[in-house]
Amino acid sequence: MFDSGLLASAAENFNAKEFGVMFEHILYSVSAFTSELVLVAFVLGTLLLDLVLPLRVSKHLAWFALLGCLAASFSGGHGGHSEEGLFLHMLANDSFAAFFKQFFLFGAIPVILLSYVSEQFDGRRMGEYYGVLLAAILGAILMASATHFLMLFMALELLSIASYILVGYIRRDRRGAEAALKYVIYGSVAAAIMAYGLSLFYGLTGSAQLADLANVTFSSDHAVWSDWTLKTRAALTTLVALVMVFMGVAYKMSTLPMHFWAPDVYDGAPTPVTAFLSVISKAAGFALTLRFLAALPVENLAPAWETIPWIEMMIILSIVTMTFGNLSALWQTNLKRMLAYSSIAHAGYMMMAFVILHSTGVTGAQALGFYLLTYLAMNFGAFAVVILIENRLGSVDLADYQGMGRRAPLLCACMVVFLFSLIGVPPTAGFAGKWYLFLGVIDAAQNNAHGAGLSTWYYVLVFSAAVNTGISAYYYLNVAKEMYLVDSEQKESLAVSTLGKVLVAGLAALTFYLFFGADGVLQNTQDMVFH
Amino acid sequence: MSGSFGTCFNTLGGLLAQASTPAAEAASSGVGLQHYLVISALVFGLGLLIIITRRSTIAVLMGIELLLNSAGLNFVAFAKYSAGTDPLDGQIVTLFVIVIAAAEAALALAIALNIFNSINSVELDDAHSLKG
Amino acid sequence: MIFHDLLALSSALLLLYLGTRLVRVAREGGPEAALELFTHAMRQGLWLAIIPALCELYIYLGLESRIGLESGPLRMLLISAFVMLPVVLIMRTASWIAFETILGAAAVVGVLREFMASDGFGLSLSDSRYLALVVFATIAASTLVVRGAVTGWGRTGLGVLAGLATVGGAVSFFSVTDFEAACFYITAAIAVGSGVLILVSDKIVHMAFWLLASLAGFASFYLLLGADFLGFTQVLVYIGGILILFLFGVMLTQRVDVPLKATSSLRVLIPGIVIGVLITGLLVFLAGGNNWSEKAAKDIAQIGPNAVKAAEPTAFGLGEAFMSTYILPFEVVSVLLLVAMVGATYIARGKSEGDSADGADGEGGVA
Amino acid sequence: MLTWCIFLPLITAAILILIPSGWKGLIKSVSVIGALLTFIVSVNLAIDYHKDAGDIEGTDATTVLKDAQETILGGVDLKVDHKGAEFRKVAYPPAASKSFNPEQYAAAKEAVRAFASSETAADEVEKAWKRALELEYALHAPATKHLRYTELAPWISLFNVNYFLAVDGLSLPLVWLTALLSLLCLVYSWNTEKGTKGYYILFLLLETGLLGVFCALDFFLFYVFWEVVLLPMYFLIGIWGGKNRLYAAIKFFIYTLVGSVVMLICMLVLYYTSEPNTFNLLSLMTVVPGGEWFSYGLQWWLFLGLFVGFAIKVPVFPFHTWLPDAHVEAPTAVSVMLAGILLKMGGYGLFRISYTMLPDAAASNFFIALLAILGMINIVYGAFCALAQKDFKRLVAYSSVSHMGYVLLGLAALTYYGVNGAALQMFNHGVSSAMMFLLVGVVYDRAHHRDLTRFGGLGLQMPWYTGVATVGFFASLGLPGLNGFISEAMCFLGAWGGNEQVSLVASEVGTHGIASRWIVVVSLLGVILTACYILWTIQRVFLGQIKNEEYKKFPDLSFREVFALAPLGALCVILGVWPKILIDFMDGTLTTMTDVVRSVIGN
Repeated sequence: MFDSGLLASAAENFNAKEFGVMFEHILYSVSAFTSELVLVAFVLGTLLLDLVLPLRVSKHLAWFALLGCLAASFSGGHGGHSEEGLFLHMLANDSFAAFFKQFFLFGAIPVILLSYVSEQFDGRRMGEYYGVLLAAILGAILMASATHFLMLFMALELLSIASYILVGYIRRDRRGAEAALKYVIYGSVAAAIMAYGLSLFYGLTGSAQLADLANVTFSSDHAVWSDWTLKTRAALTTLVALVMVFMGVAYKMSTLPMHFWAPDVYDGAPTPVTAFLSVISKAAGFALTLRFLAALPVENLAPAWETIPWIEMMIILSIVTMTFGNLSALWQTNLKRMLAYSSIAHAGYMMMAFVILHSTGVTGAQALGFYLLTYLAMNFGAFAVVILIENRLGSVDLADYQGMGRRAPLLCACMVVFLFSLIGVPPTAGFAGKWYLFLGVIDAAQNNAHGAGLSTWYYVLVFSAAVNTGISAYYYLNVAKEMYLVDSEQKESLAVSTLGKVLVAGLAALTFYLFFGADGVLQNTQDMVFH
Repeated sequence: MSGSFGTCFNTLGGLLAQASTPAAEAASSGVGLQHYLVISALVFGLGLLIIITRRSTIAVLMGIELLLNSAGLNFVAFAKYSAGTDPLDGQIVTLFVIVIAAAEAALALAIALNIFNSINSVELDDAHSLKG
Repeated sequence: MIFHDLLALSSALLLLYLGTRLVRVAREGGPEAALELFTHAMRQGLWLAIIPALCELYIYLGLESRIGLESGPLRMLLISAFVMLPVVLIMRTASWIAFETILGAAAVVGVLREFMASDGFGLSLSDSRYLALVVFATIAASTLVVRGAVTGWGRTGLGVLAGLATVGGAVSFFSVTDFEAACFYITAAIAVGSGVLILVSDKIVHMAFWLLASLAGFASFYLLLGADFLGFTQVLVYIGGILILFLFGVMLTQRVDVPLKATSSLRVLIPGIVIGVLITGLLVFLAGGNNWSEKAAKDIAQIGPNAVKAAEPTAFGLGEAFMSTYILPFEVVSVLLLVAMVGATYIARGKSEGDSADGADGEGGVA
Repeated sequence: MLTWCIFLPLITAAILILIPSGWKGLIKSVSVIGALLTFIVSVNLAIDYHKDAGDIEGTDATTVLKDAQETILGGVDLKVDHKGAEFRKVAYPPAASKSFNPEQYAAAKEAVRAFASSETAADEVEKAWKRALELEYALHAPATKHLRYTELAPWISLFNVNYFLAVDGLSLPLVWLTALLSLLCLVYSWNTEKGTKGYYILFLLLETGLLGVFCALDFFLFYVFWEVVLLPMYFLIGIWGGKNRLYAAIKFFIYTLVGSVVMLICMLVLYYTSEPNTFNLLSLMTVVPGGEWFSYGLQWWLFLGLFVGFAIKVPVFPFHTWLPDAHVEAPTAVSVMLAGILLKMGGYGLFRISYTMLPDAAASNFFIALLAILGMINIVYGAFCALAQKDFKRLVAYSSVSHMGYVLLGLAALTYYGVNGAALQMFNHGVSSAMMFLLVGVVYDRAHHRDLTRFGGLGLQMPWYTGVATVGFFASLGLPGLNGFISEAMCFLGAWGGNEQVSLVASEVGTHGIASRWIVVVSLLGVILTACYILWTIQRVFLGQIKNEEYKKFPDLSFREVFALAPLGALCVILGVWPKILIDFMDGTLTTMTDVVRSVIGN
């Protein structure tokens, strides 16, 4: 039975030489993949260590996970670039991927520290938490570098599945459980729709590679191109596929039309997880989308793409998203919900990066990368303050922040920095981030980066963003108002752990640094490209 | 209701007839790419309708499985019929999609069980403590 | 190959055993007992991990023997042992279930294939797919009939009508002559018809049954498309795994005989349905009406000199692809499964040791 | 020196952070010392200003810019000695022609690239040349010859943002006024008990921002300082303000923020349209007016955008509603800064940026008419509103709206008299409105209300106060002999066309537009109304019988109050009698500016 004729014939077809070449490539890929392998090792390590450690030590696995991030960050593979990417076109090996790899590993550190200082997890085994968190980071890294539909989908699912667990980590908490349920249901629907969209693209291009998206064709040699309805239909299919894929990633980015989960899930999830979702998960979605859009033909070379007004669509979505987020945030009295809507609004700002992908000055990748860095500093900072205060008060209601300026002077001073940064006022990181986005859009408008007809669209976009900045000031300042401008009877000061203080102060310093040191940071992101 | 379905199928038949291309006609059997695509699109729509009309978590999950299956069928059909594709590529994608669907379903059910412990229901409408 | 098949078959049997145990315990001791057993099995499952690891090693060795001992493959083995395997092995400890099912499917395919090769029924290789198709079509159709007979023909009839309409429409429009087309239209009727029935059923258990039929239909489609391994995986993972999971979910959370509630407000429901129908229409329109790029007709013809090649089992090709082009997804999916399993067991497990906070913080917790 | 001037308050604030909040005496002393040092530095600036005036070639701005050019080009690998005339001849013609000519620019670029020692260095050379050319444009800006104390250092190299400071006759008086008012306010606020440390830190931060705005010559830097002012102001109003402070603070913040974000967009458009791309205000002053790409249409939109940004700050009529709220709620010292300096930021922006950079739009009938009419509305409407107020502070606030209208009117006139008058009016309003707010503060501290109808007869009780107050109020009224009269008269004269040049508002060009002399006539109504509300106020507060027994216990001015009020009163008199000391500073700068705009009209 062993040497059946069938297998023998299959073996004959097997080309050992080709296999050798492929194998060399895989070896090469593994050597460029060390960060991720280290991360996987730490995922397993965290899970296994938790089995042997006593409960009271379990909390300190945070330091082990932190070590994992640092180790992965420093064990980054060689920076070389190969035509084939990694693992035979599965992953890109470009500076964009490298930037986001470091971004996620670096961004994981505040998340871990936030989880460590948060008292929501007290008395709970934390092995699974940190293990799953690291796996989520792995998913995010893969999302930023995936160039194959399968890899892209799988990375997205890895991040999603890990996030579902993190959201529902406090099991018997009804709000947490509800948040997890909503997240998993809507998330699965979004992912399934995206899978269908990807399958349509697969059919359109005959390839599962992102790089082949430009080859969208609808005809072989026997095509009936004279039939205009067929042509329209072809474009319509491309559009439908694009919209479906966008639904999947929009879910991660929490932009319209897939934003509706965000407030509930942000509210119900443990606060460190909310911070994670609002920065890391969102950033991963943006990285993926940017790579996807970057693969679309620039000069509308492919016949089917010329009728797809995707830039206009993105501009409209961006405007709608930021306006929706800001207007909804105005009425919130719960700080976590407010930050959720604010994160929708910021997603709207970040979407501006999509429409300046091919600009000459500030490219979309650069502007987005920098904005995400600033968002990381300021949003994690804001969440850190929320968590530290939640530890003491057990509440995230805005009303409970009255007079907090005197009770926790350092926290609130830093919170003011974060809030002003979120508004986008200099000299804070938020301004620098918005600055580069605006700069990019106006550059694109001036130099007609994407075709002459778009200038007006760009100006409308940047003007809406400006107006939105004004709107957003209201609710961010509302927090500052409660903390400083309103007096309360509660006078005793809040006891905050030293680590918490250091973390908040560090993030505040980073918020300033990203303004004053923006030059240096940007020099590093300047050569960010896709291969 | 059955009347409307009948209409739907008649339309479908019409589309199929219109869609048959020289390539499909040349094949010996009448079954071509479009046939599979139409089925997959129909099932996708059914899944979508289930998700829209049902409020029970488990029923919604069933709808999601239908969506994923229709995507999988698309991949396999395209892989077989589309120009320039290796049939195995599409199959592998579908294979992984199945595995991921399994993982997702397992997790989603675990979460549903968990919420069942809290509110004694798995109806999405009953999960309403987060509002505002 | 027999060693591989046996190993995989044994795992599949084990799984089957566990499944039946679970069902029995659930019936006798109620959901809690089943859950406990489930958790227990999960923990005990660690030792089982050795099986897929061995299988993998075996696959490597198999490749080795086929291409001769050259430097490349040898290095691959070494790398597997020193770099990938430890990682892979530990990953697999947790993700055994899914892999067992896949390998179990491989086992079934393998056995079937060997059986055909030995000319047991006197059938040619290409016929095996039709055989399988007929098997599944029969399963699905009989489910339909049995369900109709047991629970009345009201909604069932609707599904049957829909199915018949498809078949009838197809027959009248295309004058179906050959066997494959017949298979396709029957399968389509099953898949779409049961899909409609899921939509209109008002009891959750009925829905699960119709889902089974629909998924079986998809398995048949895969077989029709020449994806034998995929077809069997569909059966094993979906019908053997996911569906059982659903039934568990149903058993643990719902009273099966109570009709389901529809969406609470019509204001949401009606636009929802309209949009859903419109989207469906659009997709069908695009799917049927596009000039999709297709392969030359001769490549897809099932007769002629290419017939045998076209009907080849795909397991070998898939295995090769897993170990080369798709090695990364193959490894990443194990992390994914690990995470999903860790998460599922963590979230679903009841109050247990080392988790004292759980009892305290549950606001709405039910004892 | 400017850097010291700007950052001394910030350094003082940093020192304050280290002092425990309980040591209030030390905190106050340190901050007053810091403000005093800043003031001394600013006085020094003013004294040295005229030293090398008139020697156009030798001004330090020219030297600094040329030095910077040398440094940039010195860092590049050139085939020939780049200091040589040959390189210059090739490199700078685009700037010398004072208008942007694409062919010339491209030719110069090619020629410059040829100077590179190697093919790979060419990009480097081109980049350096662009930066040097940008500075060359700056050298050719007419405004450059009046600049003093120039400081130039690269900051964000990626977008060529520089740390570029200098003052000229327009900004120096405002810098000086800022330093003075800050010092006086810090002394005046000596009694602040609530959150002393925070108050002083924020106040000093505010001072840094304000000084920075007036000194910055890089648009980016300007914007950063502009926004830095927001934060302390928000908290100063919000924490130390009156009953309705929350509303006032947020309204102030959002109004200003929206304006400045619109300004940001205009700034980015300017950056990308200029070639080479620059934020340097001086370069833009050369590039934009002559630039082929800055068509009239684009300039028009930019002017509008910038005008919205500045008009909110001024505040101009439809955008003025934040002002009364903010003023009424803010504590006295903050009101002083708000009226005295913050409003001037808007006016300063119009002078420095809109007019000098976008002369085509500034000289267009539309904007002349718009500014003139808005100025008229501000004057009359503000005065009417003031007339209707019962709240003392609100009255003063509306008087600010009215007075800032003169600035617009003077600017729109585009005559030497008008523009000088507008600039002078900014300074004078800074002095007199600051004084009025302090005066209101004095009486509020005693009576704890500001209801005009409940005052009366304070003149008998507090003679010194009444004396000082009369000076302040009459200055505001525009009584001849006090400072307000001079600037208002100049504005009206300029607008009427009473100077050697015919005013645009009334000229033949103007008659094509909406504007003409009736605007001036209507505006003159404002003077009468001002006299009405000022005199009525004096009557209601100081004259007659003491209405309330409590008022009899009021002490007269304390030393602290005298310290704050006396210098301002003195200034009112001095500038009223001898305005030349200030006009000497301003005239050169403003004449140049006016010439730039007027030269466009001729075309």
